Amino acid sequence: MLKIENLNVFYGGIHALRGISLEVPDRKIISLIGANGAGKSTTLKAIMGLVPKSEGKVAFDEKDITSAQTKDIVGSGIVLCPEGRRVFPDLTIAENLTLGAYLRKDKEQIKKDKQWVYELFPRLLEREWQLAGTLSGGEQQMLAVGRAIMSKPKLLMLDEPSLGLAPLVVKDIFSIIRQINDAGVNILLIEQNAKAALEIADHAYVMETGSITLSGTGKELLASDLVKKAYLGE
Amino acid sequence: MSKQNLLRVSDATMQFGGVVALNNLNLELNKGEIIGLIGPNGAGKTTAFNVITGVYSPTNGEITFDGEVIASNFPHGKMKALYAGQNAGKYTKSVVPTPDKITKKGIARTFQNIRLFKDLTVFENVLIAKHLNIKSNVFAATFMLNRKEEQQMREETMELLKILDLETHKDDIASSLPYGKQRHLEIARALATKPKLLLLDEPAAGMNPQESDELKNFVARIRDDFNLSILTIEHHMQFVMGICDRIYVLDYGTLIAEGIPSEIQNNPKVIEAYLGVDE
Amino acid sequence: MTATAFFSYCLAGMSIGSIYALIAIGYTMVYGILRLINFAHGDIFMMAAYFMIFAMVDHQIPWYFSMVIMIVSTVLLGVVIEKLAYKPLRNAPRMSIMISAIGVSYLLQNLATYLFSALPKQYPSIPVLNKTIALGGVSTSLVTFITPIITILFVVLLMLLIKYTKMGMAMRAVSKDFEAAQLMGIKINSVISFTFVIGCFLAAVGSMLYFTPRPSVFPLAGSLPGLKCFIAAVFGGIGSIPGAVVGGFIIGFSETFIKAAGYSEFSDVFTFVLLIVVLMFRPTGLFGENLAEKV
Amino acid sequence: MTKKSKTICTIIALLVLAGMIVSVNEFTSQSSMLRTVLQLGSIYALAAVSMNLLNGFTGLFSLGQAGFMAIGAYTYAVFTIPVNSKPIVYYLYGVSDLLANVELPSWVGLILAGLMAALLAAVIGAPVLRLKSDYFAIATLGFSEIVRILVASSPFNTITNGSLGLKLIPGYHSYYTPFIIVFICIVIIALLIKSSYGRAFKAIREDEIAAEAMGINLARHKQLSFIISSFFAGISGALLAMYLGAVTSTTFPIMLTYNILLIVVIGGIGSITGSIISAFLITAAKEWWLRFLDQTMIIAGIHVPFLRTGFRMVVFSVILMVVVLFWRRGIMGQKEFSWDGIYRFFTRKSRKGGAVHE
Amino acid sequence: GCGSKDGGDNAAKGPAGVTISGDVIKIGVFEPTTGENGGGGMQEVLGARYANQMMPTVDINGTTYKLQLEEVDNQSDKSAAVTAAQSLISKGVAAVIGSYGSGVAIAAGSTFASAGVPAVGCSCTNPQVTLGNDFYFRACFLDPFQGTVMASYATDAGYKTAAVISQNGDDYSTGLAGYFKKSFGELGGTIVADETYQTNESDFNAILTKVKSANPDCIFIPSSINTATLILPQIAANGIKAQVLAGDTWENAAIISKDAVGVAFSTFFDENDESNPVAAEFVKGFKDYLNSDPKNIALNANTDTVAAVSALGYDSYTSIYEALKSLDGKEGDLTSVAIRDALTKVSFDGVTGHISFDENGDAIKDTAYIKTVDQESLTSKEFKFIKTQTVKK
Ligand SMILES: Nc1ncnc2c1ncn2[C@@H]1O[C@H](COP(=O)(O)OP(=O)(O)OP(=O)(O)O)[C@@H](O)[C@H]1O
Ligand SMILES: Nc1ncnc2c1ncn2[C@@H]1O[C@H](COP(=O)(O)OP(=O)(O)OP(=O)(O)O)[C@@H](O)[C@H]1O
Ligand SMILES: [Mg+2]
Ligand SMILES: [Mg+2]
Repeated sequence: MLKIENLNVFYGGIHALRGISLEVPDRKIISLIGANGAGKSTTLKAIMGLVPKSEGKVAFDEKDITSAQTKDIVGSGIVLCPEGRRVFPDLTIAENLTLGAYLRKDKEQIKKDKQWVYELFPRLLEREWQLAGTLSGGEQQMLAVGRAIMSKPKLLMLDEPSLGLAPLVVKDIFSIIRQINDAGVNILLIEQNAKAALEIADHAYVMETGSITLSGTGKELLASDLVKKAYLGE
Repeated sequence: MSKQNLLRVSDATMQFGGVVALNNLNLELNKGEIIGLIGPNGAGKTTAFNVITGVYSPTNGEITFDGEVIASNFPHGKMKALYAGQNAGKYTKSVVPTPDKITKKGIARTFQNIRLFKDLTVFENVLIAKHLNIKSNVFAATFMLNRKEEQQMREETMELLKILDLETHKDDIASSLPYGKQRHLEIARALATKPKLLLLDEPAAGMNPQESDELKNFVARIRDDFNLSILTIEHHMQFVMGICDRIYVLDYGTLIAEGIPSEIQNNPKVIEAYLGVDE
Repeated sequence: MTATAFFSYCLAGMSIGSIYALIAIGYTMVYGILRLINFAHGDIFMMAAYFMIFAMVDHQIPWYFSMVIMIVSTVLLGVVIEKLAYKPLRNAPRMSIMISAIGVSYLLQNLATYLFSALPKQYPSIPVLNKTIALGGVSTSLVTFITPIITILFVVLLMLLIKYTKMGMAMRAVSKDFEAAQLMGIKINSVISFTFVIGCFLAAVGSMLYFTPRPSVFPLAGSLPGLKCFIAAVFGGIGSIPGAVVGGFIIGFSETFIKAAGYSEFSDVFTFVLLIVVLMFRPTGLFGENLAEKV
Repeated sequence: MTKKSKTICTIIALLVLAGMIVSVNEFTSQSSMLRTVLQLGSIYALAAVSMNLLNGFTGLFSLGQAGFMAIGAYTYAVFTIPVNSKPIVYYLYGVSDLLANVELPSWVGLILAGLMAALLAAVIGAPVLRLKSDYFAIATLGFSEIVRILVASSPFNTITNGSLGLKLIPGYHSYYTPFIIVFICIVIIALLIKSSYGRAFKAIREDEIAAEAMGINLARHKQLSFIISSFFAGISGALLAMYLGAVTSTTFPIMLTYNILLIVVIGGIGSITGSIISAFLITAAKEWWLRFLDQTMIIAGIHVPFLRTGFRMVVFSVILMVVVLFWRRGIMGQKEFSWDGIYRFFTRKSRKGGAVHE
Repeated sequence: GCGSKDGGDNAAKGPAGVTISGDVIKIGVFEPTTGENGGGGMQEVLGARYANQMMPTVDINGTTYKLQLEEVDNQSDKSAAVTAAQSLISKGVAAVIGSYGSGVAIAAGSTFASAGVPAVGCSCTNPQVTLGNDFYFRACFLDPFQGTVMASYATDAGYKTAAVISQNGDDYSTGLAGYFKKSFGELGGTIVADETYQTNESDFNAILTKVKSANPDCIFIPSSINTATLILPQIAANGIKAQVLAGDTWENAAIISKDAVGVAFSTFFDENDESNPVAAEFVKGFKDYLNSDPKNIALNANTDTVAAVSALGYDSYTSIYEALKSLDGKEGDLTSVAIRDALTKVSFDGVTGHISFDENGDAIKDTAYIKTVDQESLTSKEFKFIKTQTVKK
C-alpha cells in the first residue's frame, strides 16, 4: 500500500529524517513510536508533501507520490489527522466534519458516517453548533479525529490522536481505531502511549533521532527490553 | 507543617452564553501542596485556570490568594438574565484584574497549547519573564543606567536555565526545541516570575510514560527547590496519582469528587465519568 | 431642509453608499480568505473603467458586449495579480503580502498613467443606465436605483454561497489554516482564485455603476473610492459581507448628511471619527467575528 | 570573533561611514544628487526605524506614521518660522496673535515637534491601542487622515495657514545636522530595544497572551511603544520640514505612510539596520538612479523604446514587487547586521559544496 | 554647508549659482507629468519643447550656445518636487521653467533659490511662489487678480449670489476661492454656499445638493482638470442651472462635453486673438508642431487646440532666452545669478501679452481672457472666447 524508501528531510540545517524506510501493508495497523523530537511527525508531514523531501521515495498504491502536491495526495486516498489538532476555529463542529468529507460524493453515506462520529464522541453532538475555536483542548482533539474519519481514506495517518484526552476516551480511541481498520482503512499511527499503540499494531517501528532503530510486530516490540525501558517506563 | 491556605476559589461560575463551563467550583490549596485537577474533556479545568489567572472574569464567585481577594464578580449586565448558576446574590463586588496583575501577585502558569515566544531564544524567553519585577523606568533602562539590575536579571536567568537543564539550549530558537524541552522551557519561564503558586495545564501531554515519569520527578523537585505550591491539570493518571497530595475532579463544570489519590482512584463516580474500568 | 432637499440627499447617500457597499464586498471577501488588505482593489476598479473605455470608445463595440469584455478582462487581471503577486507569498509574513499589494496598487496607477496619460478620459455613456427619471421634483438617473438593487442581490447570493455551499465552507476553512485545508483535499489555490474572481467581478460591475454618473476616468480615480470602501469594510467588520454592505451605506449616508449640514470640509474627518468611535465600542466592527482566542 | 574585535570593527565601520558622509560634503559639488539622497535617506531612515519599533518590534500594525510626521513638521514650522517672515507666509489669513512673536531656536522646535507627536499619541493611544491588528491599523490610518485634513482646515488658518501651508521654514544649520540628529535618535531606539523594555515589546509581538501571563502590562507597554515611536516620527517629520523648507497638508498623504512601511518591510520587519539600509537604497533608486527612465533617450539615432515620462515609477513598482517576492523577509529579515553574520556569510561561501549536509 | 533654505535672506549673501561652461546651456523643465496635474503639466512641457525647437540656440556676445532642455517630473507631489528640483540642479541647469500647480513651485522654490538658479513659473498663480523668493519669476497673472477678475465678471453679468466649491489642502484652489469670495463680497455679492472636498474626491452629489438648495446665481469652482470633468456631469445630473465659473486650469480640451456648455473661466490667452501678431504666429506654428507627431496630439488631450498653459510655457522659455540674449558674455558673467539679474530687466511681447517682471518677479498683467464652451465647441473641441476682463477699481 504505502512504501517509503530512504526518506531524508532537512529543516534548514537540521537533519530531521535520516533515511527512513517503512511500509504499510494492506489492511494493517502500523504504529510508529519514539521519543520527543525523533521525527515521527516529520515523517507523516513528508508523506503528505507538507515538508520538502531532500532524498527518498514515497509510493502509494504502486504510484509514485514523492513529489506530488498535498491536494493530490489527499485525492489519492491518504489523510492525515495532524499534530496540534488544527480544527477550523471559525467553523462549527458540524461544518468541520462536513469539510472532512470534502472530496467525497456519496451524500447518504456521509450522513451515516457523521452519525457514527457523533455516536463515538457524544460530546460533539451536544455542541454541534459551537465554533470549534472555543472548544476545550480534548473536544478539539475528538473533532480532529472525527474529521479525519469522515474522509473515509484508504490510508489514515493519526498523529497522537490520544493527546489531551481523558483516560476513558483514550481507551475508546483505540477501539475506534480498530473499528476503522476493520472497515477496510489502513492505519499509520503515532502514539506516545506506546503500550496501547503496540498492543493494537500489526507491525511497529521505533524511531530515534531521525532513524528507525527497531521494527517488528507489536507483540515482539512489547516484549523487547529496550522498548520496555525506554518507552513503557517499566 | 501547619496548613496555611494560599489559594481559595469560592463558588466560581463561568458561563459562555448558554454554556456553563464552570459551575460553582470551590477549591482550596495550601502552601506547599501539589493539587491535581482532573475531569473529562470539556469539564472546565482550563477554564478554572483562566478564571484564576485573570484571563476570564468569572460570571459569579470569588478568588482569594494569600488572604487577598484577587478576583470577584457577580452576574450583571447581559449576564444577569442569562445566569444559570447558583449563589447569584452572594457576591456584590466586582474585582476584575488583568493577567499581568495576577502574575505579579505570584501566580504563574503554563498553557495547554504551548505558548512560547517562538522566534526568540531560550535565554530571551526566560529573561523576558524577569521584566515584571523591573525597578528602573524606561529612560534608565534605555540609557543603561540600570546595569546592575540588568546584570542581575541575566545572572538569575542563567542560573534558572542551569537548574532546569536548559543551559545547552540557551541560544536556540524556542520553536526549534523538541516538544518535551519546550514544556520544560515553559515551566522555566513561569518560574522566572518568582511565583508562589504554579499552575500547570497538562504538562505531560505528548510525552511517553518514560518522559512523563521524568517530568513527575522534575515537578516534585522544583516544588522543593523553589518553595512552590502547584496546581496541575493532567490526564496521565500515573503522573497525577504519583505526585498530587490531593485531587479535585470536575465534570460538566461541577465538582464531583475531592480527596487523596487513592480515594479518587476508587471513587465510583470518578470511574464512571472519567477513568473507566481497567480491563 | 425642505422635503425635496432631504429626498435628494437620501438619493445621493444611497447612490454613493451602495457603490461603496458593492466594492467593499470585494475587499471583505479577499480579506476574509487571505487576511490580506488588498490595497490594489481600488485600482482594479479603475482599470475596469479603462477596459470599458477601450472597448466602447476605442473600438466602438456595443455596450452589452463591451460590458462582457470589461468584466472578463477585469477578472483576468485580478486572477493574474493574485497568481503573480500574492501566490508566491503564501507562507511569507503578512506584511510582505501587504507590501506586495501596495506594490501592485502603485504599479497599476503608474502603468495607467504611463499608458493612458494623467489626463481624464470620458467614460462612455451606457444608454440604459443613463436614463433620467424624475421623482417628486428630483431628477436622477436610473443608475441610482439600479445600484442598490444590484448590491442587495449580490449580497444575498454571496451569503447563500458562503453559508451553504461546499465552496463557501472551503473558503472559510482556507481563511484560517492553509495547511489543514490542504489536508482536507481542498485545492486552496482554486479557492483563492475563485475569491478573486468574485471580488474582481464585483469591482467591475461597481466600476460601471460608479463611472456612469461620474464619467471621468484618470489613473488615481480608484484611490479615494478604494480607501472609502476599505473603511466601509472595516466599519462593518472585515470579513463580514453584510457588514461591508451596512458599512458602505452608513459611510455613504453620513458623508452626505454631514455635507448637507454644511461641514463638507470635515466630512472625511467625521467619517474617520465615526469609524474610531464605532471600533471603540465594537472592536471588530459592527458585524465582525469576535473570536476571542481561546487560551 | 571576540567581543573586543567586534567593538573595534563597529567603531571602524562607523568611522568609515562618517568619513564617507564628510567626503561627500567636501568633494562633491553643492548640487550633487548624492547629498540630497543621503539627507533624504537619513530622514526616511529615522521615520522607518520609528515605525519599525512599533510594527516590527511590538507587533502593533500602525499606519499612522504620516499623521505623526505631519504633527512634527507643523509644530516645528509653526514655532520656528522667523517672525519677520511671518507676514509673507501668512499673507492671506494673517497670523494668530499667539504666534505672531514666537520664534524658537530650531533645536527647541525639534524637541517640541517630538513632544507634540508623543502627546497626541498618548491621547489617542488609550482608546486605539485596545484594537487588534488590522483594526488598529485602520484606526491609526484614520487618525493620520484626520490630522492631515484638520491642519488644512479653515479653523486653523491663522496657525497652520490652512490649505496654503507653511514655507520659509528654517533649514539645517549645516550639511551634517540631519545625520547627527538621525544618528542620535536611532541609537536611542536601538538601546531601547536592547533594554528590558525592548524585550517586553518583543514578547508582546510574539504572543500577547503569553506576554501578559508573564506579568507584562500590555496596555502600558503598548502605550509606551506607541508614544516613543510617535516621538521619533514627529522628529523625522520636523527634519523633513527642515529639508523641504515648505510643508502643506498634502506633504503627508497616506502614500507617505505606505512608502515608509515599504522601507520597513523591504529592510526586514524587526531589523533596525535593515530599515536604515533600505531607506537609503529606496530613496536612491527612486529619486536618483531611475530618473533617466523618465527621459526619452536617443542612442545612435534610435529612440530607446518605453522611455518616457511615468516609466520610472512603473519600473520602481516592479522592482519593489520583485524584491518583496524574492526576499520575503526583507533584506535583513529579523536579524540585525552583525559581524558574526558577515563572518559566517563569507566562511560559508568559501566552503560551498563540501559541507551542505551536516 | 548646504546653506539656509530660506531664499529670502539669501540675497544678502548671495548664492554662487551655476556657472555655464562649454557651449551648452541647460534649461530645466520642472513640471508634473504624472499625478493629479500630470495632464496640464504635460501641456506646459509641450510649449517649452516647441519654444526650444524655435529657439534652439542663443548668441551671447558672438558665441553660439546650444539651449538644451532637461525635463523632470515632479509628480504633482510636494515632497517629490524638492528632490525633482534637486535632480535638476545636480544636472547643472542654469535656469528653470515651471511649474504647473503652485504647490510644487512653492515647495521647490527654496531649492532653486539656495542653488542660485532662477525659475520662471508658467501658470503657478499663487502669490506665495514669488513672494520672498528672489529667484522665482512667473509669466502669468496671480490668483488675487484672477479671483478678482472672476468676481468682476460675475457682478458684471448681474449675479448677486454665488456658491464656491474648493479643494481642501490645495493651495491653488483654496487661494483662488479665497480671493474670489473676498472681492465678490466687496463688489456687493453674497456667498451663499462655501463647500470643500478632498483630493481625488469623485462624488459631489451631496455638495451639489447643498448648493442647489442654496440656489445661487453662479458657482465658482477653482479646481484641477480632473475634478472639473467629474463635477460638470454631476452638476447637470442634479439639474443645477446656475452659471459655472472657474479659473485657468479649466482651459483644457478634456472638459469639453455637453455638460460643460455654458461654463465661463478666465485664462491667460486666446488663440483667436488677432490683435497680437506674436500670438497668431505662435498658434499657427504650435498647431503644426502638435500635428507633426501623433504622440504630441495624444499628450494634448487628443486635439490641436492650443492650451493657454502651452503658451505660457513658450513665454517662460522666451523670457529666459531674452535674458540670456541680454548678457554680455564677459568672463564670469555667464552664471545663473546673472541670468536672474537679467530676467528682472527683460521686456518683450510674448504670446500672452507684453511681459516684464515687477519687483516680486511677477509678470505685470492687467487682462484676463474669459472663455466658454458652446455647442460648436463640442465638435470643434475649441473654446469660445467671450471677452477680456479687467479689474474694476
Ligand atoms: N519547522 C521546524 N523547523 C526546524 N526544526 C524542526 C521543525 N519541525 C520539527 N523540527 C525538528 O525536527 C525534529 C523532529 O521533529 P518532529 O516534530 O518530527 O518530532 P516528533 O517525533 O513528532 O516529536 P513529538 O513526539 O514531540 O511530536 C525535532 O528535533 C524538531 O526540533
Ligand atoms: N470562549 C468560550 N466560548 C464558548 N465556550 C467555551 C469557551 N471556552 C470554553 N468553552 C467551553 O467550556 C467548556 C470547558 O472548557 P475547558 O477548556 O475548560 O475544558 P477542559 O476541562 O480544559 O477540557 P480538556 O481536558 O479537553 O482541555 C468546554 O465545553 C468548552 O467548549
Ligand atoms: Mg510529533
Ligand atoms: Mg483544557
